[in-house]
Amino acid sequence: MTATVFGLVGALLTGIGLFGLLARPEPLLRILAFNVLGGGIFLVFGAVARRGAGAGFAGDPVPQAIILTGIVVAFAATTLAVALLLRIASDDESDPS
Amino acid sequence: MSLLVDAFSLLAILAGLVFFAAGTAGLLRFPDASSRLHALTKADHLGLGLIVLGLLPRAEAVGGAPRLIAVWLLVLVSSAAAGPLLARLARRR
Amino acid sequence: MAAGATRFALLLLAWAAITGGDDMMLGAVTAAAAAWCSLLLSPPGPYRPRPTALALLALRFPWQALRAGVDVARVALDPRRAPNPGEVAWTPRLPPGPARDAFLAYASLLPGTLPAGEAADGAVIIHALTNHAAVAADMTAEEARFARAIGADA
Amino acid sequence: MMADGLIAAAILGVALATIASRGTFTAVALFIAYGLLLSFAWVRLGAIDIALTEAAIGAGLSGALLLGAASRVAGRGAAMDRRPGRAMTVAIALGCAGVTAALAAAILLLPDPAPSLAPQVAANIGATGLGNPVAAVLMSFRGLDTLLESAVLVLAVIAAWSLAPDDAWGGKPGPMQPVLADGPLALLARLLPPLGILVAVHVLWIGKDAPGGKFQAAAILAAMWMLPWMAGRVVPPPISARWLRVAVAAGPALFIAIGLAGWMTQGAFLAYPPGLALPLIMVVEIALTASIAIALALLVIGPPGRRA
Repeated sequence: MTATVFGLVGALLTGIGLFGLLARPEPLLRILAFNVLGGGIFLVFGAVARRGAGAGFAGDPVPQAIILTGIVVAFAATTLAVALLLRIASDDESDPS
Repeated sequence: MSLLVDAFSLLAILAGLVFFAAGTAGLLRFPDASSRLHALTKADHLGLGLIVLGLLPRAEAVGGAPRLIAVWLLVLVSSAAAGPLLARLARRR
Repeated sequence: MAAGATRFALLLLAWAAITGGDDMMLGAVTAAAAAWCSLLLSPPGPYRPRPTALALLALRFPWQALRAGVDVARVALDPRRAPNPGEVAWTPRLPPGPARDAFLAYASLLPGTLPAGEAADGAVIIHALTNHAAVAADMTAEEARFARAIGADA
Repeated sequence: MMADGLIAAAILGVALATIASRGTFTAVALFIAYGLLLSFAWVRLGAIDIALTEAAIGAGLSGALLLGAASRVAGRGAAMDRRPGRAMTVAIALGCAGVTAALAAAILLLPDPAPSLAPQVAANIGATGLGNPVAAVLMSFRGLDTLLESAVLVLAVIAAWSLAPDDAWGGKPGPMQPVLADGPLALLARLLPPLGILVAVHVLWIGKDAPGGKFQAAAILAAMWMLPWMAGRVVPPPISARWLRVAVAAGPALFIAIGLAGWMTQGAFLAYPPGLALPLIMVVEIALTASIAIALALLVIGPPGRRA
């Protein structure tokens, strides 16, 4: 039951994040929307992991470990996006033409 | 005996929740940033302290109780530093 | 040296509290690293804390925290009481530095007071939620207690 | 059940508010709340390891990074795309609703009983000497993924640094920090790092048998390094410092070396010799923690910027 609830929340978050990514023009908000989207995907995957609970584990540890990896990679991507954004902003400032 | 302990836990946790609610009410109701920080720093850490107090007799493992107290102390230190920090920033605006 | 040993002992105690007394060998190595880091970031100051005064201050704190929380909760929950915020300039006796910072952080947990920055003439701005008149005297009294505990009143 | 509903509603509300918010600062604050609420969801899903990672990295480090970015782009007209028109917005909304519907259908139509690798993990975990199944998957069964992931962090550091302006290359990472001798931040920078080191080592060490491990510990260590850095109490190394570069790459390099050694002796890349699995895994864990901590801190602080 819990798995289904949060799986559906993940599906909704994916839609919300995707909409923000496509419909909001502000770059920082797009980065945030991308992370909301990522959280939704992880939650869908986490619901699948929870349904695979067994052998004394609260969830299937293989998807859980992959989600952990995914969170760190998504963070690395976010830092890179922010660095790009700040570089573009500082170039715009020093060269207004 | 265990009934007494349960009653103590329940009372302390309920009191803690009341202070959390009060802190949130203050956060929403108070007029300026510094007043809201009063609500957050004072009511919330007292609420957390009471909840920790209520959970102490129920801590299962050895080290469970000191760990709970350590959590409270860390929140105390961070809110004691964050309160003046944010108040200072809010004043500069 | 003495400061390092004290910090090492306290950190080892903290390790025992967090882990429940497991892996004390690893704890000793970690506490040594943490004590070294602590000495690096915060070299020992000129003050020698007084254990009894410090213990009294620590024992008094839960009562103060309760008063502070009840104080805020009454203003926040009672619709007839409105907060009456104001700022008071108060001049601390403790010189600028870690001791004053620590006292101001402590004061932010006491009833009714929240340090909110520095004024031009070396005073500290105290944000008070309700009772402005008593704030400066209260702060001075608390500061004296705090200074006695950390040994800064000599 | 009621807890699930409340957490779910809160997550959805905060996510919607993030996407709809007007100011970037508000959006970032809401996003931090989103990350913290997600970790509640992970606890409810029985994934404590993920909950810790989400709180430390998804909410904590990301929050610090994004708050800094929001304050630096505030009031500047950073390059912006055109706002989509009304018809286009409706089309986007319909498409996103379609994606959500498809995912929801996939969740509702999952086979019962669900496919699971948990029995295989349980059958083989003994060979690793670990008690935490997630750690066993990360370090042994899917060790290659973890190796590639740590390489991604090294690459991200290189990529971020390469965005430094030419005149700032080789300088200190991040924007200039004012030195704060006194004040609340300086107090935290004095008090917190020693305690943070204790907690991080505990989280790393306990990760072999219980939720915890290198990513959570590295996130705490990164924060403990950045705090005195932001308060001006430690001087950050310039990005041209050789020890810094070696430290970022050392963990993944050691992981590769041990993987190659497994290939030589056991016939498979990243295979551990029987009986030596646990000590080898712990050595790699510790080395990776140090490298990941430094990489995370460098990524949050960002590349060297122009000196104002």
